Amino acid sequence: MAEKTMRDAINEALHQAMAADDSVFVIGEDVAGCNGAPGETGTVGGVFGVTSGLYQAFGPDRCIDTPISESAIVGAASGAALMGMRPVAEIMFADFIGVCMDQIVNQMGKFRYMFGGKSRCPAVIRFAAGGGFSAAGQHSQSMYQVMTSFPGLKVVIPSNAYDAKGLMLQAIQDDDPVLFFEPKVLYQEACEVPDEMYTIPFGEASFLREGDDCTVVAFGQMVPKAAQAIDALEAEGISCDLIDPRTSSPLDTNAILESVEATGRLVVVDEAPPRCGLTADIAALAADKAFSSLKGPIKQVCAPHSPTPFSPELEASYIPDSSKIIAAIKGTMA
Amino acid sequence: MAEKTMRDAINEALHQAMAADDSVFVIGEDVAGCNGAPGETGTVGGVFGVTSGLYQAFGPDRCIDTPISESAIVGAASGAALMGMRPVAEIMFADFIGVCMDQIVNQMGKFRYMFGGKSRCPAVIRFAAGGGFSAAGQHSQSMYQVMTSFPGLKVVIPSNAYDAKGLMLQAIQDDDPVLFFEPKVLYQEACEVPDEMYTIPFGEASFLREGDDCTVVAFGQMVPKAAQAIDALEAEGISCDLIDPRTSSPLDTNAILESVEATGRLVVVDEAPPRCGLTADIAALAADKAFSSLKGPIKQVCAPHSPTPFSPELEASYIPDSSKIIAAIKGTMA
Amino acid sequence: MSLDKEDLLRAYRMMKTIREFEERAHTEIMNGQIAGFTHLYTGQEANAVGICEHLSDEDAIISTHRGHGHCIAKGADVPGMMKELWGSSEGLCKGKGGSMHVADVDKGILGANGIVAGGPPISVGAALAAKIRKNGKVAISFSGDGSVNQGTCFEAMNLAVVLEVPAVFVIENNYYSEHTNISYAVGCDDLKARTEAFGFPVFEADGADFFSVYEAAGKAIEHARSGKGPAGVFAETGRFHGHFVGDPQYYRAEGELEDLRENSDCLKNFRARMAETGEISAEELDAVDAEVMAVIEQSVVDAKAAARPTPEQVTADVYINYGAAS
Amino acid sequence: MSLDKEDLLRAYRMMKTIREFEERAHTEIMNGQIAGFTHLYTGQEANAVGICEHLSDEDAIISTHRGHGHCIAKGADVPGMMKELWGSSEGLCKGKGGSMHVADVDKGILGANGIVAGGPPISVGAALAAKIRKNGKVAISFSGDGSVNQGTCFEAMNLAVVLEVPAVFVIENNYYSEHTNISYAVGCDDLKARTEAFGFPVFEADGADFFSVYEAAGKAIEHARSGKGPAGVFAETGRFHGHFVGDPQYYRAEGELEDLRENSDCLKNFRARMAETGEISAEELDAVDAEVMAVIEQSVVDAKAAARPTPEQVTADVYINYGAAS
Ligand SMILES: Cc1ncc(C[n+]2csc(CCOP(=O)(O)OP(=O)(O)O)c2C)c(N)n1
Ligand SMILES: Cc1ncc(C[n+]2csc(CCOP(=O)(O)OP(=O)(O)O)c2C)c(N)n1
Ligand SMILES: [Mg+2]
Ligand SMILES: [Mg+2]
Repeated sequence: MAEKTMRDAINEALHQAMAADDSVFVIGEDVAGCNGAPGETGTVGGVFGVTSGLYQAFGPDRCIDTPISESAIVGAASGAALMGMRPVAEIMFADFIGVCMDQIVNQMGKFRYMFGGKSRCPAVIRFAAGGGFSAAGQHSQSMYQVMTSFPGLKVVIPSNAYDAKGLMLQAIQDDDPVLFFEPKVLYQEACEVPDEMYTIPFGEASFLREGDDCTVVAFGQMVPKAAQAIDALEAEGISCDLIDPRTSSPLDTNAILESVEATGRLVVVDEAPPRCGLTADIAALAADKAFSSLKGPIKQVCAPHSPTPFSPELEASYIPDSSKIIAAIKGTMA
Repeated sequence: MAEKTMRDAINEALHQAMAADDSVFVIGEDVAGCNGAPGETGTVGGVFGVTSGLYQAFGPDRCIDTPISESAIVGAASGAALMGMRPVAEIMFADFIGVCMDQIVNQMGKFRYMFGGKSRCPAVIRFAAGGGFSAAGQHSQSMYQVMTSFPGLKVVIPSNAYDAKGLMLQAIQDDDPVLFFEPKVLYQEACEVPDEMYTIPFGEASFLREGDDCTVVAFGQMVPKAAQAIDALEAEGISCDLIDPRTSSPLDTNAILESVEATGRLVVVDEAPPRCGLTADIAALAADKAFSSLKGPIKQVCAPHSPTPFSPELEASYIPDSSKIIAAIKGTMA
Repeated sequence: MSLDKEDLLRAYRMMKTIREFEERAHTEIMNGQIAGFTHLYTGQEANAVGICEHLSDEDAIISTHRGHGHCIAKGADVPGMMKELWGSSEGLCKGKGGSMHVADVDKGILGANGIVAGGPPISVGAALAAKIRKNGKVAISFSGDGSVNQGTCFEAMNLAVVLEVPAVFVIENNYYSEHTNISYAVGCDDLKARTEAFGFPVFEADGADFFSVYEAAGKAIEHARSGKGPAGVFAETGRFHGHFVGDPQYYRAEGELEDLRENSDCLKNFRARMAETGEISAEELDAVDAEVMAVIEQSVVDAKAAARPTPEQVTADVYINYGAAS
Repeated sequence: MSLDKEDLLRAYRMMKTIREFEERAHTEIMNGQIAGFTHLYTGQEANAVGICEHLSDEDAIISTHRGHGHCIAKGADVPGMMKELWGSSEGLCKGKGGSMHVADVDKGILGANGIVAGGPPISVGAALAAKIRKNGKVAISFSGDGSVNQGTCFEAMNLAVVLEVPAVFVIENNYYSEHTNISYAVGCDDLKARTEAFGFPVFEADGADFFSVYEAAGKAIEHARSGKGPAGVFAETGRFHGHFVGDPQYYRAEGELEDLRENSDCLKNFRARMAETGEISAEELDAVDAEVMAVIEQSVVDAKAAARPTPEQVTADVYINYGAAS
């Protein structure tokens, strides 16, 4: 077992899944790269490098470049999936859901239901998500909270390389459409990742810290920040559960509720703005189902109700950091 | 003052706003109707009749038919608004946000912020929203909960003809982009509506019932159903506040919190599915800010996590009804 | 591509089945028996049948809001469709989809579609699957004269050319998108030329004439099947009803509907051709008519008697497997 | 449309300003001074300037991710732009937008745009405002050879024709969308013809030659201004840098960049033309160069010294007025 970055872990999952099953292919803008150009085709492997080497390993029929036409890309994936393929499409930035939402939400996500259960659409759509790159308002959104609200879609948000590989392999073998959101600031973060194939089931949260005083639920790039906050609080004698749901749909409600029942307190952390997001979703779950256990207010830590600013300083104060998480944990005890 | 349907009330608001301000125009598919056809142009007035008579009154430059190109329609509105016009665009069904989301969310909604506060985009986009017509998965979504999550947009959901007129006149004179969701099952519902122009400010909830035992917050077509539930409970000696926020962004958080502080209980009702919606949003607000007043679990009444089914029976059990609201109110007291 | 008598009888029966299905649906909607939004295909039958006669179950089609005709022509179970319109749990989609979402993936029917131009991107995917598997199958998307102005339709056409997939774009020009005429909504003068400018051949057809559509479709589908990339069919046609049931049709010229029913009826045209060539007698066609009427009548009887869905079915079939949680 | 010496000097100064702004931005990004994603316009300057020389502040433009050149050509404040790249609160957008969202609506600059083909629909709206007000103004959208494959771009072109608005669609073909060549991404053989098929005239230009772009733009803009509906400009051009700063440019042919800089440099071409016609002397142009260099240098000095935004500014300017609540 070796240390691998999240980028490499996902890349490895794609290589292995494509080698194992020839119905798997990748499609998207520059997932191969340099098509039609004088230079060598396949030398890009996606703008974040996640699909690198797939063109060389599997050829042009299974690593497919496209024009800038996100609706057509999603449709190409979902249509192929309806016919029995297992496509993995890349939509570069999650913000670009704006130009292909119908194909995701009203088509791919609803086929099975509208067709009376008589279809399967095992397509995976990958996105680089979230802030931290000074990429401003149109290249920094997390979007997974919005997609979570649409029945028929599964929504995955890995927070580390190990999970990313196992969740990607699960996504590809899953028979339902899966949206896979890769927090782009985590691409270079590394941890131990097994070389062999393994899957992580959807709807099973991971417990990253165990404690008595408060339950902290965090998503994506907020997971390491929450861990930092919790570790810092240890010195003050405060100990917390840290839960990374890993998939927001399905959501491991049992894990969350059991923890809240034990700690009596809840903080939910996400980098998206506050309205109708995952922090509210999980807070509301506990305010209903774990009400009698609650010892203090449920706190949400998230971005303010504004688009993502460009300026590095502004973005740094926009995206929640561990000090805000610490304040929230203390806030549940006030 | 006369009884008017919600459709007529909005139509009257449009007539009056266009007469008062020649920068106001409407644009959309068949908002006039019959363009290019042998029959008489302007004889449709929108598929729900909301723009009827505007072509006759204001001519082709101010009541503008378009091809089926929702992204271009929204762009046409937002671009004109940036240049100082006050367009009111119609996107027929709220579900069609899928094909024009980028123009709404990433363009119109973010101009001002990304441009450092140096622009104004006073565009209104109207949608027929929600279930109740057996229109199935792609013509029944409310979508306003999803749009509420995007900073930069204002989101309006009238629940009766009186509010609809005042809110539409406010939307048109508002300097920010406004999304106006008209619950389509309410178009034919009538109430007293003044003939003259009046506005209802955004972010001011309306109180429709006053009571001691529970706060009920409901949106759109759920408002009359919540009123029904509350009235039925009177016989059992249970009395409730009924709050219709009327706009979900901005949200009148004070009104909600004050009521919850008084009653100690909260039920939030919306017709959308449960995940990351307005019911969770408001429940989470109270679970933080009104925690110490809470006497029981916060209950959400909403559709299940599934697309809208076609069959009338299925849809009837999909969309919350007053019996579910009654059960929820009692659930806060259990 | 020559049609023997059996083929001709099948084609006629298909067109007649669509016609009677739609006319009966119209009646039953007016009677308040069928809920929701329904868009009837009456008058356009030759288009669906002329295309689908070239297809097998392994070829895919994806349809529009006006989907009954395409689905029937591609082999959807007619009684199952009628039950679906009735919202029965025995319907083709268990009452979940209704008119706008009739589908049967096993028959290569990827669904009617309530979103204008929702289908073309998906058809590119189905065609891509065929290309990757090199199985000689094709994928057809249907679009109207209004649908072609939606961005997704353009994207799909370009992507199909780029990927050289066996997709066939069928454009049925019935001159109206809802209440708006093509002369307004399509800015250029020549929609066929605008389509061809994307880089594939488009074959023209008279949508009131089964033989004309069949021939054009044959060329387009052969082009796609043989690995030459996408192709198009452009058919002029007319719908005999309003956009939806209940449409007052203010956009029509006086006498337009009468003229359409008189001079652009594919069933009449088919019968006239048979009378000319003598391939099938009027009596044989009458017999088909009678059989079709009986099938439709029985399907309505069955639909009325069919099981109604129960509340617990609301949340079924959202996912294949949503895990233990939630 | 004849250009006097003042015009020529202004055009040259504009192109040179864009060039030096971009080259300096490149340096400063490599130095780690500028955050975010930046796409440089170096090599394409004649396109922006050839178009914008026809425009006043009341005409609108909407740009792309590669927006610096268009914004400068349309009159954006250069020091303000440099401060914006630095993320200063004194920047043109108060540090909220950065490179991809440079804008100045008062100058008719409706913004660079991070979404490929986000602009064309909005330009139709700006043009519609001009049409309704009958004020003779036009609205320009810029697109690249990759952007034209996005559905929103097609929709905008068709809607502009339908509404007969004074919109001008400028397509800058620099042969690449990110790492993909136009010969792959545009399925048809002739992008100009595909564009014209939408129903408006498209004027061709050599994007390395200010005079060629100026002439083509003059025709297109005149067409739009005079109420004849939309028009297009199609310019072949080349970018001298990668797609973004840091792009390894594996897609290039050997010697391609050198060839571009040698043979397709609008500044060199302009100087050669002046040498030929004698309208402006080399010394005068040298003097412009020196002035421009000084302006850019000073703008960097100022940007480095400019105020940094403070946390409370994060939530400012989301709305004009969000009411008492929330
Ligand atoms: C994205 C979207 N926009 C608008 C509609 C509403 N709508 C349904 S059918 C239709 C007209 C379609 O016209 P055309 O493509 O010519 O097909 P036809 O109805 O003539 O068969 C419209 C506007 C829709 N369903 N989806
Ligand atoms: C909707 C969307 N898809 C993809 C991208 C990523 N992207 C940014 S620029 C670009 C290439 C644009 O190519 P072209 O239009 O030729 O402009 P150029 O970069 O050559 O100026 C891509 C794919 C984006 N910003 N927006
Ligand atoms: Mg039509
Ligand atoms: Mg380019």
